[in-house]
Amino acid sequence: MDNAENLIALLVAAPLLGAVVLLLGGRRLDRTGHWVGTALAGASFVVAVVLFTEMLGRPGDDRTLYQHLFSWIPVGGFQADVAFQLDQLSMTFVLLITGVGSLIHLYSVGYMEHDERRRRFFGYLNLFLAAMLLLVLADNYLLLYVGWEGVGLASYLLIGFWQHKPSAATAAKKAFLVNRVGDMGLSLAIMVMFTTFGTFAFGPVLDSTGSASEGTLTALGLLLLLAACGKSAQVPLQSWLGDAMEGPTPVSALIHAATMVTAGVYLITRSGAIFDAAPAAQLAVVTVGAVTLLFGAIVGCAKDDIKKALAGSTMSQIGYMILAAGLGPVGYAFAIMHLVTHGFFKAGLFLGAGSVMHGMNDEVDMRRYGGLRRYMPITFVTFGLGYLAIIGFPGLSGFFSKDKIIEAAFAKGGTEGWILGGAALLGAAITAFYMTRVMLMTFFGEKRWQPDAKGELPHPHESPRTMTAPMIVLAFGSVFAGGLLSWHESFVKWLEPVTGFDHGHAPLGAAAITTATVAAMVLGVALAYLQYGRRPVPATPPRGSLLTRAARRDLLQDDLNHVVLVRGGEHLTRSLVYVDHSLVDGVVNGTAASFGGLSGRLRKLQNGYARTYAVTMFGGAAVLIAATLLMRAV
Amino acid sequence: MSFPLLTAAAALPALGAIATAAVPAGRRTAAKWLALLVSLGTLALAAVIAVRFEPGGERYQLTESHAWIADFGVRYELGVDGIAVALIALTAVLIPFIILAGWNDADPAPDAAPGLGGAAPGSGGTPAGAKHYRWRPTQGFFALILSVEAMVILSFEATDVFLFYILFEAMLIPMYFLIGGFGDRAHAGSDEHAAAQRSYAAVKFLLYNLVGGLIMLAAVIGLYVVAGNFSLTEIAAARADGTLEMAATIERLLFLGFFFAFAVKAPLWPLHTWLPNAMGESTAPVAVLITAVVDKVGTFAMLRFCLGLFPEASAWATPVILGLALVSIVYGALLAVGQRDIKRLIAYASISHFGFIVMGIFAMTTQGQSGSTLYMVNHGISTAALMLVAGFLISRRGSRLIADYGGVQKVAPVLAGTFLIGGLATLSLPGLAPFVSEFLVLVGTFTRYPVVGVIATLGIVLAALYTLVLYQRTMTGPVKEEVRTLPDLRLRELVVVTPLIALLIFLGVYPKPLTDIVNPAVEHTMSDVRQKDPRPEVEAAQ
Amino acid sequence: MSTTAVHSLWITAAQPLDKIQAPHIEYAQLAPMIIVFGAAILGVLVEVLVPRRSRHHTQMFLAVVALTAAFAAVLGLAAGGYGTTRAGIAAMGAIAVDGPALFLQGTILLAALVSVFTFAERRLDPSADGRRVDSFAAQAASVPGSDSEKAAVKAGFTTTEVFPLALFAVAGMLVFPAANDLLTLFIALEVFSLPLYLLCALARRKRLMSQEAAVKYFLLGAFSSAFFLFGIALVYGYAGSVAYARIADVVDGTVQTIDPALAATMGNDALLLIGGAMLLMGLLFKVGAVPFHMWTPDVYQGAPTPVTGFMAAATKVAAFGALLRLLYVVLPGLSWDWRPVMWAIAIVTMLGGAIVAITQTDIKRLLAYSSIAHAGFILAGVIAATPEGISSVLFYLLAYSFVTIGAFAVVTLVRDAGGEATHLSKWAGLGRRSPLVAAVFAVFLLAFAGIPLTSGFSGKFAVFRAAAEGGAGTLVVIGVISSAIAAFFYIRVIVLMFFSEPRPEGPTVAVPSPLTMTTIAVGVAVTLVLGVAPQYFLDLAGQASVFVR
Amino acid sequence: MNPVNYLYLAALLFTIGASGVLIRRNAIVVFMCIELMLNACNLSLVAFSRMHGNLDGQIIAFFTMVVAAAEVVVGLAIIVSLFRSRHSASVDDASLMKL
Repeated sequence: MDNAENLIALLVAAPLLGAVVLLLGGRRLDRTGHWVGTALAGASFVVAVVLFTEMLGRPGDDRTLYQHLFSWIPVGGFQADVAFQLDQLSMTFVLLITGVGSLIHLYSVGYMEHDERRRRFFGYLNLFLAAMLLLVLADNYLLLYVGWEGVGLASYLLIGFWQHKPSAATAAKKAFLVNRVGDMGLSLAIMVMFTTFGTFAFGPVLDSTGSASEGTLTALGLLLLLAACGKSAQVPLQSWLGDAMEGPTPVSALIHAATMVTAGVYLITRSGAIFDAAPAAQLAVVTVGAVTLLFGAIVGCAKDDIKKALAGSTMSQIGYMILAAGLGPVGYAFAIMHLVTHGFFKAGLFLGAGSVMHGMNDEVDMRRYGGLRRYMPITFVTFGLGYLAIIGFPGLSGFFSKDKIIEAAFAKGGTEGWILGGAALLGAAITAFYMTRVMLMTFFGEKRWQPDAKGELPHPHESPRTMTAPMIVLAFGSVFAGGLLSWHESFVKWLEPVTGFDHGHAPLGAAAITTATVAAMVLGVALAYLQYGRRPVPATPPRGSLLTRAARRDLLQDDLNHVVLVRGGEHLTRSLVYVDHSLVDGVVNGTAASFGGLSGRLRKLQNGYARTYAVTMFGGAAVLIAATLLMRAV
Repeated sequence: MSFPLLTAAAALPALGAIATAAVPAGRRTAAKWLALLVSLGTLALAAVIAVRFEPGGERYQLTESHAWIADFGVRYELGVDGIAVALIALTAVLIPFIILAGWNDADPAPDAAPGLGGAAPGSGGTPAGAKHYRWRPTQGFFALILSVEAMVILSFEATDVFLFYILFEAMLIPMYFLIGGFGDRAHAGSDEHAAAQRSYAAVKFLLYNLVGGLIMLAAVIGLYVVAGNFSLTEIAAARADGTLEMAATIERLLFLGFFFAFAVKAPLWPLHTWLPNAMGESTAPVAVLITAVVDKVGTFAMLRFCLGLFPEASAWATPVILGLALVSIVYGALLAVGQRDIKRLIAYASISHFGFIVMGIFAMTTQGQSGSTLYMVNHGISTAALMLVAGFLISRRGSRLIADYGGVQKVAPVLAGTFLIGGLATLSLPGLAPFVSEFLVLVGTFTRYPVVGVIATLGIVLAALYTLVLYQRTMTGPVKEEVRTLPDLRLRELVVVTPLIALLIFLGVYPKPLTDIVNPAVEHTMSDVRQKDPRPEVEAAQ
Repeated sequence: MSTTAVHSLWITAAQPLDKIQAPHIEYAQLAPMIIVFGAAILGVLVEVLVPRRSRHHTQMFLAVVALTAAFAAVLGLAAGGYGTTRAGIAAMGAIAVDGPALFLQGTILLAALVSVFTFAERRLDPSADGRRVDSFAAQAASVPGSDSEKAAVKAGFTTTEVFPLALFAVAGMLVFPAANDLLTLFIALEVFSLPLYLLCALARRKRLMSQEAAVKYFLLGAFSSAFFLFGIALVYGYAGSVAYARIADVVDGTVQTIDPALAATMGNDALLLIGGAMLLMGLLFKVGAVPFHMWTPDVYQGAPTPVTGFMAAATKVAAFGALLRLLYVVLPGLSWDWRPVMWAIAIVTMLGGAIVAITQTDIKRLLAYSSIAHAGFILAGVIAATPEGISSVLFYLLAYSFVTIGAFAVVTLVRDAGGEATHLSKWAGLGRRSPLVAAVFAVFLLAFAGIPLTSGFSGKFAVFRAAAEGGAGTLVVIGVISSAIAAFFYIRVIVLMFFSEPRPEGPTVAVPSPLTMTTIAVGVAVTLVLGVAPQYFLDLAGQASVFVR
Repeated sequence: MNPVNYLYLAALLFTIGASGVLIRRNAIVVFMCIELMLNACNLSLVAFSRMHGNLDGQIIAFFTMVVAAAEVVVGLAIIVSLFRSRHSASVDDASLMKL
């Protein structure tokens, strides 16, 4: 196939079409809408596969495809085009997005069966796919920005899908706002690029980093990092992810686990050339990554809401990726690799969680689960495999990717290397702990089911096939993807032309690190088993240590925001409203009033007595004469 | 001497206004249709103008020039550049929707209907009472709208300073009657209170703009004393080739005189306080007319007259003006967050947006100025969409207070959807038209004044804040009792909103037609002010 | 009649009769004034000879014919080039026939013509005992509320004397701006003042106020004319002559033969300066400039509204004409002395009028104060001391007088039980009751406010431009500010008319006869024409902007 | 005798008249004061006429007298009518219109 590049637009067009049709289609599509959406998502996956095969058929350094659609905003030196660039990196994402995306569409068909607004839900899902694909396919930062905000919009719509719940509406708003802060970084980055290079297309910018000053590049890097933090829920902009779980579970799986939140990793990897030339920025990146992977893990340990616990783990896993991406060429490939494997097992886990909730009348509190393995075996198995994968059980996907990242972290060398590596190891242990906790509280132990709002006990049952099928597929992914990708370093080689790669050498050998990782994992599992496996889980959460309570509140980050931003903002706006009314407006009204007063006083002179008038005239005449004489005098 | 297209584009609505006003009292519907047809005809003429205009050609095209008041050195001179064409098109596009949206706003209602909009209780509020007065509110309403359209279009076309000034002032009068005479029927408190509020708003509007205009008059006279005529082209040319020398102080004073008037109109902080009152008290269509059409004359005039006539002074004043623009951006946005009244919120949002426009104009870069021009157009469309939908909502519930709403989305999904799109346009979401212009303005400013650009970028976060808060409080959450029965958008209302949204999306995805028209004009302006875009620091490897 | 002429008579009276040479009078060039004077005297005869029933119509007819004829005469003279090329001095140096004179006489005659229509309006007041009545007292001599008044009303008396009185006033006003020596100026002043005093006293309703207005106007007017006369005396003492040209020469020091007495007085500038100041004062009083304005509101309010309109328009025109001639022909040599003073007066007049008007509650007083403010604007043009200044003032006067007459004509229409409802609160909601009248009045108010496309704007622009070119930029800025202030109260009235609820017991709008309709229509037409296409009239004023010396 | 003294006298008379106008309440008296001022003018005119040796001043004086007479006619008419309707000739009573 010689002109495959023309297919690229199709990738975006298919789901976009779906979104338009479904959102404008009206009620007549209510019956078939979800299938339309799923079909179009699938179609775009098929296209992706075609392009993938096409790409494999080419030599490693000539695999990038370009497609220029039209000139978007041409103003003077500012030339923004709608043009696509499909290289190995984008290809990886495209496959992940469309693949997992299609699966989750399929899953949602079952999950949203009883929701009268299912058509709109699929419309939003398609919109999200389109935006996400635009994000990874764009050949310049401005178009990427469009996709960037597009996914933000989609996630806003989907988190707030159940708008009648105030909590959902608030969560959606919060997500969008926090993301906007990040977006500010991205748009500023684009401005800096334009001022520095006169362009913001990937090629020219990334190729000419050499000639720009390091200060500029550092600034660029930090701005891009800010953007990444917003989208990927990294400290300090992580607060929205937990609340985002208000959305339907498939949303949490697709957007807030598998794809959207990884956009930050994509951005940093894509802009590798900039970070490589700006060590300070890189340091910032790894710091953020390390902090977040611990932060998320700790939060994950404290949550009783199964989805929130998983959300915490998402944060932490993306922390790993950011960390890796921050390590430079050593880490890019592994960041992406972990991203892919994580896409599989985390999506699987979420779908599992959704399936559990489906069976438990939408109960999310794990303390009210327990002993479910007998009632929903498929869910149990697939969820279990995902669990093993995420804690990095040797041989499963997570093991390969995470192990490599920890190794790379140590390879950073010096104290930094030790700190980062240590953090990563610790993170692995905690991950094992909280995931085991989730596993035990949900599927083992005795039943702690509570009657729901309507007062009836849940009757856990296995979910319909449309839901289990995707879970099974994803489970396969979580088991084998890692091994497949690291087979003869195939994935690294695949990405190398884009991201570059070099073998860092860790202070202690790879074998040692692997052992350490496994040890950490075992330790975490063991602790969790002692805590939750051996003794019964209380249905009401114990008070817990200070750390626990803090962790339950997302380590007080929201409280901080509330005090500083929300309260402060309210005060500011209220005082400004006052200022506007009484000061800015007051001045003008005051002037008018003063004229009125003056007028009132002056008209008193007009007292109706002819003689007063005569006096005034006489005085006027006197002044007139005096003035005239004075004029002559001076 | 070909067909006077520009004159026709202004004359048609003017005659239409007279004809509409002449429609007998009983035939309200006829008047409405007449007005609508006239506005559509104007739209057609505007389309012809846009087609006949060659982007690459002369700076001012389709020019007309006739002697008028020789004694004042005034000629009837018309001509359009790309910027004018864009704004004329905007005006011609919006007016039909405004008329359609205001279709029933000016009917004398039996119930409490403030101002000229109808007779109020106590003074024979019944239709009979309305008949007893010979006043014909409906005819007047649409006639006034058309007359405003005529003056606005002509002021975009005028290349004679005096002619422009006359229109700039004269258009206040119909606007004044529209604001003060046809108030929003949804108001808190008694009719008397509402009437007082309304006439306060109207008077405030008129006085602010009149004072601005009179100060401009002094400057206009001064300009005549200095230049001896009023022809924009001649003066600009004379300034360019140095045959017309202006002492720095004189030029600055004149510039300030002009700028003050435009800043009031725009409106720029701290001259903005008339806008929230005017938009809050008037009906939604009139509010749109104010902020989307009439105020654009101010920013347009900054671009054409301030920069064209007083380049040095413009450069001299730039720092201060940028400062004011920044304040407007942040201040307007923050105040929008603090509002309880939907329409006032949108008004403050507009103030913030006008800050962006002014900033782009005085950033003195192609991106900034093209961005500003696009911004004028896009802001017009997006505000129209948002404000008109808000108006539909308000007319249903009879309240402007945000707190009186909740869960509308569940009752009237289409209304909520259109409202959301309008809001997303206001927060300039990529893919919708305003994003293009806002980003251009930001980039254009950043390349020359990085700090200003950075601060202004805060505006996009704040915009998201007030828009989403508004949407959340009104549309989402549990359904309020009073809201439960609200009907969804009717056909007429859909006809109004849908094309606007379509435009927003189209211009967001493919703004090239607009930029192609605007860019050459901006190049001219840049050469007027003798400015060049700053070069990139490093030559990017292609 | 010039003093020199009389002088020659005086000298030659003793001589044998064959030596008398009769003074040479150019009747053709004096035609306008002669016509009006003649008509006025005829009017007096009509009062004596014509039976009461037909007097009203006869008088009206006479007045209209006379004014039209006089206007035709003015046109004829203008067409004959007496305004430009053939301008000259007539009647042995007593009268100047030149551009400004003709232009102003034309304006005065037109204004008088339309005001005479309002004088003759008989449909507004409810008819007394089946007889239509106008707005003038049935019998001015009878005590208000007395039986004799009732009887007079019953008998259907009407004060038809107003027409000859008005004609006398008009005649005086025609002479005033054309007067070419101080004596003629003084006589003209009195000739048009005295009838106006009387006219003020003749209101049918609110007679006490009317009489009070008359008294105030009379006393203050006489007071000011005394100053004026003393000014004349002093100037005469300084220059030894009252002829403009002669005085001007003396002031400039370009006089050929200087006898010792003249040399002595010429040495004493105080005479000239004090005299000049007093002359100015007399004229500024008629113009209604601060601080000589205080009669204006009371008189405007008390006088019968048609008279008010006539006064406000015609008097201003005549007085400004005289002021221009005085400053440009007689005292140009003193411009360094009078310009600063006039600056100050213009400023206080503009601001004072505008500010005090803000808080007025009576429409007629409001208009009075606005007329004060406008006097200030016109003074700004006077100060310019350039041909543009003259032409701008001429144009402004033309524009202003018609707006004024129209506005006061509208005021006569809004009536309640007590006659005209002049209190602003009664105008509330007028726009709802009778949109047309309100709209027309709004047009006049906008013209007063100087909104573009009305004559007010053209005039204001012309004047301010002239001032700016004359180097009075500051004055322009102040003028702009004060017109912003002024705008406020015009807008207030519009708000009241259109945006406030009509009172149930509000006034009704009487449907006038074609007479008043014509007046108002002419007013609106002139307002709009001068606003939209003023070029022709600007040219006219421009050609007419040269004083003959 | 030096004619200038007549001028001083005239000025004095004028001032007296003026102050009378400002001080006295009775309209008639006020009016008489005005007449006094006019006559002061006449005196000065005649004096100047004498100084300059031409007769213009004297002639103006005649005219002034006529004008004064006319003013008397009009003025008395007005004042009397006012008096009849108010039974008072005080100028201060006539202050219906103010402010």
